[in-house]
Amino acid sequence: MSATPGRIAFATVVAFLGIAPFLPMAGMKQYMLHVVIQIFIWTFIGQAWSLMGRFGLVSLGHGAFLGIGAYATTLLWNFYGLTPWIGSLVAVALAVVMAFLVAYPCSRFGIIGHYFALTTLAVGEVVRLLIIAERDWTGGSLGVTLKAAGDASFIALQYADKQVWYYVGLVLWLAGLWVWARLDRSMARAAMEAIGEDETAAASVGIRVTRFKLWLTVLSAALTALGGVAYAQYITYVNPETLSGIGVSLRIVFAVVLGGMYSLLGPTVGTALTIALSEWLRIVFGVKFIGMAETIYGLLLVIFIIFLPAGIYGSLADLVRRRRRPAAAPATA
Amino acid sequence: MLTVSRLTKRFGGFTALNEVSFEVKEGEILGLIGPNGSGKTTCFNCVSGVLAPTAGTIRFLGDDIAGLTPDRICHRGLTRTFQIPRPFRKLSIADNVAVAAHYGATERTSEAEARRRALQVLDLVGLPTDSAALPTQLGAGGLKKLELARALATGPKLLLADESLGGLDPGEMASAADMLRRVRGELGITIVWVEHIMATLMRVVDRVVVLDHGEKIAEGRPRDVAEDPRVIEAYLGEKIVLE
Amino acid sequence: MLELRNVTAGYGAFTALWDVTLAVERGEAVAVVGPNGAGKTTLLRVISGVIAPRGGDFVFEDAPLGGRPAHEIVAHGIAHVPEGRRLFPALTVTENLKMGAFLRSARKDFRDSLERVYALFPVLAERHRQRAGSLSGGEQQMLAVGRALMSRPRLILFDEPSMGLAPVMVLRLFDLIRRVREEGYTILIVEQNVRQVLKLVDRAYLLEVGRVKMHGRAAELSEQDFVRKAYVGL
Amino acid sequence: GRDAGAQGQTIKIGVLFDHSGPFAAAGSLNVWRGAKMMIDLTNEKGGVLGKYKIVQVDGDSQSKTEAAINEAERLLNVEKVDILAGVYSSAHAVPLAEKVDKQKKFLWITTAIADAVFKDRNLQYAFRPQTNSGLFGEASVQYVASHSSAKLKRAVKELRVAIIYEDGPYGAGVASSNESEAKKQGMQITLKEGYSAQAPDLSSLVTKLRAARPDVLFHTGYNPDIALFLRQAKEQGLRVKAYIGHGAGHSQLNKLKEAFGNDIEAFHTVDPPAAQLVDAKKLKTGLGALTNEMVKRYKTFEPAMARDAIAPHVSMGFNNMHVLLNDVLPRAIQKHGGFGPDALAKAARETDIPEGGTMQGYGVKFHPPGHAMAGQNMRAFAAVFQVQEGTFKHVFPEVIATGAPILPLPASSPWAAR
Amino acid sequence: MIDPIFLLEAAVNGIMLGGVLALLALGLNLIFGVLDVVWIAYVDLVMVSMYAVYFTVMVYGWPLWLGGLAGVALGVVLGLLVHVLIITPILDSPPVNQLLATGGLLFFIQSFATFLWTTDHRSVRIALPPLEIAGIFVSYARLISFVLSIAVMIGLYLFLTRTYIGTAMRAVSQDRGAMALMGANPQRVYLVTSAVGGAMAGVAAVLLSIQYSVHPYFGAAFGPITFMICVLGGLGNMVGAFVASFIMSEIIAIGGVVWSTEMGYVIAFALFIVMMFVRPGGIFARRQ
Ligand SMILES: Nc1ncnc2c1ncn2[C@@H]1O[C@H](COP(=O)(O)OP(=O)(O)OP(=O)(O)O)[C@@H](O)[C@H]1O
Ligand SMILES: Nc1ncnc2c1ncn2[C@@H]1O[C@H](COP(=O)(O)OP(=O)(O)OP(=O)(O)O)[C@@H](O)[C@H]1O
Ligand SMILES: [Mg+2]
Ligand SMILES: [Mg+2]
Repeated sequence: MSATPGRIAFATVVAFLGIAPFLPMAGMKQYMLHVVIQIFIWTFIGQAWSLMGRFGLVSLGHGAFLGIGAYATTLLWNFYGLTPWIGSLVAVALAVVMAFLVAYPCSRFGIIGHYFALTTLAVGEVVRLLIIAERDWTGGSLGVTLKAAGDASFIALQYADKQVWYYVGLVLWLAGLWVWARLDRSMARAAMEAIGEDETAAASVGIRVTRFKLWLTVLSAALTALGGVAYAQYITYVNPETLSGIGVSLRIVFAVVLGGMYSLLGPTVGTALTIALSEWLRIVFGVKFIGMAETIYGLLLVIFIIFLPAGIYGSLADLVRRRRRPAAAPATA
Repeated sequence: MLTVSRLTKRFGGFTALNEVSFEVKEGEILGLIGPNGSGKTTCFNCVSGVLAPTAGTIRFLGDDIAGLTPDRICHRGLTRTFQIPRPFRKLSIADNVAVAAHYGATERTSEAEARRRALQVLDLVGLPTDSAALPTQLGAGGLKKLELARALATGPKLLLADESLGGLDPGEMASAADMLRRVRGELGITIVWVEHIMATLMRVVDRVVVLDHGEKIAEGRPRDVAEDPRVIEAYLGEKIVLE
Repeated sequence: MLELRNVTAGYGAFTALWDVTLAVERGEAVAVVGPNGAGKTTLLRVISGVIAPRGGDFVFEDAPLGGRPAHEIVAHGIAHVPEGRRLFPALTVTENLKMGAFLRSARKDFRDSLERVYALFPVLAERHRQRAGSLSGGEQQMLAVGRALMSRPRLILFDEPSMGLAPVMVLRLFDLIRRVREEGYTILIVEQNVRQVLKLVDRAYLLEVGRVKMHGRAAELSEQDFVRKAYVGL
Repeated sequence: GRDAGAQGQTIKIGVLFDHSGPFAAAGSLNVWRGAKMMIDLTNEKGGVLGKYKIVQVDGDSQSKTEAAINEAERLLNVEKVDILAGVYSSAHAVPLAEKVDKQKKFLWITTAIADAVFKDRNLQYAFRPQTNSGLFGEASVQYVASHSSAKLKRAVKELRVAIIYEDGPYGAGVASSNESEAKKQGMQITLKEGYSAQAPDLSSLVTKLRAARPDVLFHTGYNPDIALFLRQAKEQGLRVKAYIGHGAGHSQLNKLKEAFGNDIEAFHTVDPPAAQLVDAKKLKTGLGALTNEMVKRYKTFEPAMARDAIAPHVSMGFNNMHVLLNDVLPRAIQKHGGFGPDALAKAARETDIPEGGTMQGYGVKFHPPGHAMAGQNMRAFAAVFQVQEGTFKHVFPEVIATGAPILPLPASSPWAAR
Repeated sequence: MIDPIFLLEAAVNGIMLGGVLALLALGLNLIFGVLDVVWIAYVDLVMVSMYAVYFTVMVYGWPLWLGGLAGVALGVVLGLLVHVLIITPILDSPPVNQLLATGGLLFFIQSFATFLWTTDHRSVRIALPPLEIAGIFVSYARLISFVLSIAVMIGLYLFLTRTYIGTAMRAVSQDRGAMALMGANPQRVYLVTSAVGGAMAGVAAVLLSIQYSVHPYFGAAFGPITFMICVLGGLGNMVGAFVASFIMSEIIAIGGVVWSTEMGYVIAFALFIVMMFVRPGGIFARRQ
């Protein structure tokens, strides 16, 4: 019982935790910090997404929850001076209501697979369009800036110092890992897998399909909204394009699938890789070959997905597993 | 225990079940037979909540359960197997059963308890208890057993078994029939059983209900039904001899 | 006509067939029987090309077909009625039958073949516009058999065709297979209904845990005490 | 790169524009070219004050806000640029200005015009020599008003106008100033409507416009949407007396010509004046030569383009960079001891260039801290351009006018009301 | 409040827009239906074909019909390439992977187009006169694409229901293995499907070229709405997609006149969501 992928993952996390708190102090560059913070926050969001995604509930509309989270706290703070600590509760509550509105009919009427993906995609678009249409409040596609509250304010949850955000991000990331692992080890996982495969059969052995799907969607939406709050507080600016709609939804899904949505560290690896890759490519190519950076980015995404179908982390983990136990590969009949 | 009265199910213009009524008594094994397409599976689908009936009432232990969702009905103690097995392919065989034991029971059991129960049931139906094996490795017979195991793991009071022996070899069939008898005898589970293999079915069941074209055409003790000319013409094709 | 010599096959690391040698002569009907998991389905899959054999020779009408893909093997005149029917659930009954006649050589006789199938299974004619997925289990089985006949094969592989059929239909099915046979088709059939099938076929093979345990003339085989007890006994 | 000896002798400027994505073709690239030409020119002359060489570090915002923010972070914190300059899109400028200001870094906005960038934010380190969107909307309405009764044969109070705009900050900003100015003038606004720049179909907007029967149509948009709109308007029979665009897509003359040929005769756009169209005699001496230099250098990018057809965006990049390199920077170094953010900000606040003092004609003086628009150039103005015989002419305001306005749309125009 | 003639005009325009959308939806839906893979980058393939039309006609001076043929041919080639290079290796992967592989392709095509052709907008300039009937203006270009899309759709319908290969395309989507047992090479069926889907993209490109300018981000404008039409009509359901195109376009057109362009879309998308709940399998699905 030595090196199972689970153990390796656990060891990696522990090792990282050992050094993580000290990283910023070692004089990490501001820009590096900025990138790492983004990785933390987007990983958290990716983890939230993968809670659903891994059971076949592929949502392409998580931008909606993200946007609701970010906009709710921002607007409450700007218009009513309500602290984000309470605002985020409101945001989560709103996201939960929204998730309920989407998930209830979806699970009740058996909207699954591609239909679910595209329905949620439409939901994301509707939220984005509504944010734009309600421009008196939301600033339309211009977005809104958080009303400034000085360089560091606990009440307003605004800190100009990136080190603070580094720790916030770290905590979020750990929380995401914890939720993921909790779910993974429970019988609920088996129930969700069953639902993902065959809802009728699952219901027939007593699994409460509707309730499970609702619960999971709500959990995922709530966490996503929290991620949205964190991102908005960090960037201090929200706009519909970055926080809602198809673009951001796809970006979340991409990162997770790339890392591997069936494994604990998949979302982390995927998010870190996509963010680092796009930053790196942009810097390498700069304005010399316009479009080349994104071209290579797209190409790499395609190649990764073709050759590492279980995601980068997932495929590595599989490899380790296979080495240890050369089991029968499932044949396709 | 189960009273089905005037159950009707239409698909578009086609009537699959037409005012079918029958009763299942506690502790019996009731055979439900009929030609292909006569509505047996549809009847199971309506009773187990997979399909909503067009009309009619279904009373189970005194309550009307028509139109409830399958999970609710399962929690009340009524489970079914599927004619064409529908295993959860990504879950191991043991997990397939354990998940049913955990979520299907009338009273929620702990996860550890559910796993223990799953092993017992697997043992009962004669599947390997090796926890890691996947259902893809099972042949037709194994899948049928898994169906049965999953249904039994929910701890039902009434089991609807849809062609649980189809595809088993004669040896297996004999032991499976035996097992059904034990399920009734030792676990006290009432069974409604759909099967086309008369030689086996007729020896095990207490009573038989015969459907044809969505209507009940006969009901009674196996021996009597086997001699009913309508049943012979519509279903059996030849006179069968029950020893 | 069909000859398998020392064929070995399996799934991943698992070997389901060991050194199987088997022959079917033109115009013959041959049964393969054996307990669950013996490898009967695997054997048929190898012949129809769904899985490639790991070793051994496989010759059909003098053409070595071992390892050829399924669609080529069909073109050589082997049709397979697979276990679990494998219909196209969203297509209508007629369309399923049409797909059975997909081969270029079968298309020109489509009308004719269709009529023959409808004559054999009048229910299918009645339901010819219904989606295959909503047919009853037995109706689906008929459709699967009908579909295989549409390609006008010379050798038909049946994998437990009677599974799920009402007794009256089983009688008709065996009757039908007998008629199919009399029309000159060669038949290789896997069945659990050993008693019935041994009456139908000329010869039979008994497969157990992936190996041919016994083979011989059907009548002789059903006399064997051992077979009798295990498979015909009921 | 820098060599060791010249450490203190180089000034690093981060130049942030959209090189890819939809904004690139809508003007961003042209501004970048202008800015680059000015930096090269300065370096060829030995640098700022003859000894401080400029090192230009480019960033690509990819027409995406988050990319703009990330690039800004990188330029400021990794490349450690002394000055961040550029920013095409108002959507990017709004969050950037705030963030950069918080970090106490110097930001020089050459292009993005939305009022919202500065309005009520009291920024200390961000400056914009460029006009703001409020002025755009006002200029065009004033232009129409001044010719209403004489040329359009309608009293100003009876003039029916419609305002349509892409719903981003740019379009929305211009449109709202269109609206308030038109109200002030007493015009009848028959329709005001935004649309998404990515809308695949604008025919219902055209239908609505036809129902509203405006005499004058004010339009603010990028490029694909303008082309789509004009095409559908033509096919669906929308006819007006005057059509006035506002910058961005409407200023990319060659793109419009490619799609519509000579049909675009007598179209208008509003933008800061294009240097090459301004009468050099009305400006401070020497600026005319600078303009010629710009036109000459632009030939390397677009060899075939006529002088007068060059988009005003080139001037924005060239001229505003000129102000930075030749006014603000020298003063910061000489008077405030270097080019740190504080020295630069102080120097910028002291900038006082009178009208006629820049190649584009406007003067430069920034609103002081505490003002609602602190950091905005109070002396900037917008010019109305018209397409005449295939090139741009300034037609408003009078001081820089180089042609007489053609109003109403000539009968040859497919959009002309008869 | 608004003159009914304008509402009528909006309705007519809606129908015309529907023609354009139907054309896009048909090809995408065909691939959807057969391969069970969502080609997120479908509209971007259309964009590439539009460039082909632009370059052949405007730069090399070919006549429009020849440039059009080139566009369709390129569509076919692209369809085949996408299938062979991207889809074939991941046919057995989970749907989300397939979705994202083509999503990556979308990034790739957009950026590579930027790299090759910059972000300039390019239009094929052809002068079609306005068409006025009883005070209602109709666009010629749209009329043409409307008529053509109906013709193409009828052709496609006949192809899918009457021919062997057409039926096989529908069958293979349900059970690939079984189709092999029928003597059809599933790979070949897939290739034919991708080629036909690509050809549809090519036809759409030609008809779009005479109405829109092309640029690397062209796909963003038509992508989402095209997907929604496919789902609304029922994935793989050709007639459904066709009707759904017109429903969506009518809402956008009339909603755009009565409220605003933006609200037209909001209503269309909202209706889409509601319809998903009322008829999850698309408007023509049989409720089970
Ligand atoms: N969803 C459906 N839509 C339309 N018709 C259906 C549907 N489900 C079943 N049917 C039809 O209803 C009839 C009864 O089907 P059912 O599956 O209940 O038969 P069965 O008695 O179980 O037959 P078998 O013994 O062959 O399994 C059949 O004719 C079948 O075609
Ligand atoms: N796809 C597969 N992957 C792995 N193992 C398989 C697969 N299919 C079958 N097997 C294994 O191969 C062996 C032979 O299976 P096969 O299906 O050929 O048996 P069979 O004789 O047809 O049984 P049955 O009577 O149950 O249909 C079994 O042990 C089974 O577990
Ligand atoms: Mg049945
Ligand atoms: Mg088998």
